[in-house]
Amino acid sequence: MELTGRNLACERGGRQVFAALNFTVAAGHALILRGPNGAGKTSLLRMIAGLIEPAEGEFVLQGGHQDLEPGQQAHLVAHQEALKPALTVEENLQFWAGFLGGGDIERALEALNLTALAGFSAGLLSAGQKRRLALARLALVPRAIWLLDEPSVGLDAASQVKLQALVHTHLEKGGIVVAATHTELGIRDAATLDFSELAA
Amino acid sequence: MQKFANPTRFLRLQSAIQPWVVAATIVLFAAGLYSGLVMAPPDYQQGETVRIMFVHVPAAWLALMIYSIMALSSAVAIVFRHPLADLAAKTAAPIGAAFTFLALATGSLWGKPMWGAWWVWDAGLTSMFVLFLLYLGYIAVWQAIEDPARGALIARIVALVGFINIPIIKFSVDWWNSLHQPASVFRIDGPAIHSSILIPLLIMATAYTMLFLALHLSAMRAEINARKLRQMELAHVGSS
Amino acid sequence: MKILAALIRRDLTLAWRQGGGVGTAAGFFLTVVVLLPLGIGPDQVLLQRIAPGALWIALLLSVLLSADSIYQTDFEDGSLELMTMGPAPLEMVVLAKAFAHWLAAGLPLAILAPMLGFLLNLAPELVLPLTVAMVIGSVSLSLLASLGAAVIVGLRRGGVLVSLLILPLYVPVLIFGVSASRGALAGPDIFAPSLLILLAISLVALVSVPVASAAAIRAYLK
Amino acid sequence: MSFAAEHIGFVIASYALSAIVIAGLIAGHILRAHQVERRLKRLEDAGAPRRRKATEVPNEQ
Repeated sequence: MELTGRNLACERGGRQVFAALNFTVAAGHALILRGPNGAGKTSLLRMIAGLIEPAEGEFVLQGGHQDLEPGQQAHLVAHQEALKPALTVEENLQFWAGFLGGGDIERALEALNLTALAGFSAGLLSAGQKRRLALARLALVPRAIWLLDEPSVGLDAASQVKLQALVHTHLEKGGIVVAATHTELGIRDAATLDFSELAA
Repeated sequence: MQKFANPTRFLRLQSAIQPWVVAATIVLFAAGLYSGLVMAPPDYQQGETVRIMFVHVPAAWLALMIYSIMALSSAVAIVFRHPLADLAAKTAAPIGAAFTFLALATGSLWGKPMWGAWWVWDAGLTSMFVLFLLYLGYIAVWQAIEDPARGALIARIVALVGFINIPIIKFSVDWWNSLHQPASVFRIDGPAIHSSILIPLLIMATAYTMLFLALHLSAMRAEINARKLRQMELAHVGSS
Repeated sequence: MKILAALIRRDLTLAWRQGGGVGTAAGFFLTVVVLLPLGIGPDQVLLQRIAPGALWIALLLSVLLSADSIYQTDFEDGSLELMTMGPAPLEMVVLAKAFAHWLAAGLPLAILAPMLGFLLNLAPELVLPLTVAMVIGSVSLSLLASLGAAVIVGLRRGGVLVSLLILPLYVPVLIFGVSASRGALAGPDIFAPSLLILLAISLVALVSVPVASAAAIRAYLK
Repeated sequence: MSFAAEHIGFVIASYALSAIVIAGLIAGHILRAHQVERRLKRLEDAGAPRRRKATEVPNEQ
């Protein structure tokens, strides 16, 4: 399974964010996106997720489900946590499990050490805990491609360890991770794509 | 943060007087119903239907009284920053809305034999209807705002603005009513009420007030516990 | 299908817990009903003549009002984005959300309205036809309202715009809804066709609204 | 009060309706009070930090 981006260009609000961008990520590998804010890291992630159409260029996905778009086989964890404060932690995960076609709630809760909070309403959670709940979606439903937009923001040390463990098991199982991050996610031999070099 | 000045003092006071209030309510209701239904003579004009007054008028008085209490406690909350005052207003609203609904329903039942229609837009009932909407609006404000502290600030303003508008609405509805209907046959205060009717009415009114007191005090205790619960949940979540 | 069921169940739980949605719409409906006699006068005969039309107008305004939050919260907290990445096509997601809104707000209002008809001295024999017409009509009212919600989801002050966009689309529903509500009085040659046309409008909305809403939402997600 | 009087049905209806609404209010309040107290007790039994040191987290990693 390999995800390739050929000659990608992105325009947002009439401004060209980046152009002639190429990358390849093979199964079991991670791609770290570096660069200043507004360089287009988030836009690339949203482009892979299928939310934005590239102005030019295209994605090629070898392996994986041929009839599904890359976005349909990907998890996106962005700044917004997609949580409903009125629902409890467990109910939020139950919804996503049901909506994304089945998933193991206990495993997801355990993966981010949220079991103790299962019965509490998500509105009571702190920012870090909400971030962990959003990341728990990764462990909930197995999907090949993980698109992470600064996942470690707001996480305490213990949770960062949990996140790294999660990412490692995903890579060992042949998954792909594309992450925009300023902090070190501790992923061994990850390729890097620096947006500051791409003078658009 | 919503600190509680002295909920314990209030809770102690509440548990002390609650049994007495409940006892008084029961006694007053018994006396009121007995005097109203058995002793009071039927009206020479309306016959037995005049007895509806004993459930309609107290409900109407209470509807107005409770909104005034909500406005008063909102004012206290603003001036003295007393968090319990916000709770008093919040817990009183549903009770007030229920009594307003009762006033409307019994008013309609009382009007039907006389006017032949289930509902007539007469002065009293129309202003009562608008008051009902003020209650719904106030309750909706608490539901719409998740953060209790911010909800309290907005609810105070809504209660006071509503309260200031009650006389204005009453006046304009009365004027509107006199415009379309010469003299409404049915007046709540009506001609000088004979004492045999007045006594049961006053007993029933006091019974309703005591009932409100009993409900309101217990509702406040539940609300204080609910706030405590929310804080403990926050603390529990925060520590794990 | 199970996927959409999860979404519908979640939306209904949220509507039930927050309670605000339906409650405010019902309150709004009552307000419109009370404003009429205050404006027009308490004359029973006059009120009776306008009752079906007035109840329909109050209903469609309330449904429209209660719909602007269908996508708003999901758009703001990022759920909408993830839903487009889910296995179910966005068109079906939109249909599920509109259905959830119909169950939570559209239908209850359509049942509540005739029951409040007595406030406007509605003729008792009109209550049943009015209910039938309103239940059928409420399907397209909810669908069109959800389209309006989708069209303004990214805008901050979309409220007025949505009324301007959607109320004109309510005209056919209003016309045939009111004529159907005349029921027996209007005679069989008007009652049945009006109902059928009302049903046809709902079916057309059932097909066209999801496609249009999905397109609108995708535009905002770009 | 004579039950044979005209329109007696309305009197009975208004008293019945009042009784129902008041009973509903009372029941609602008792229900809510119990529900809150039950959840409060359940939280206290589950070892809310109030009695224990806040740092002692229920399940140590």
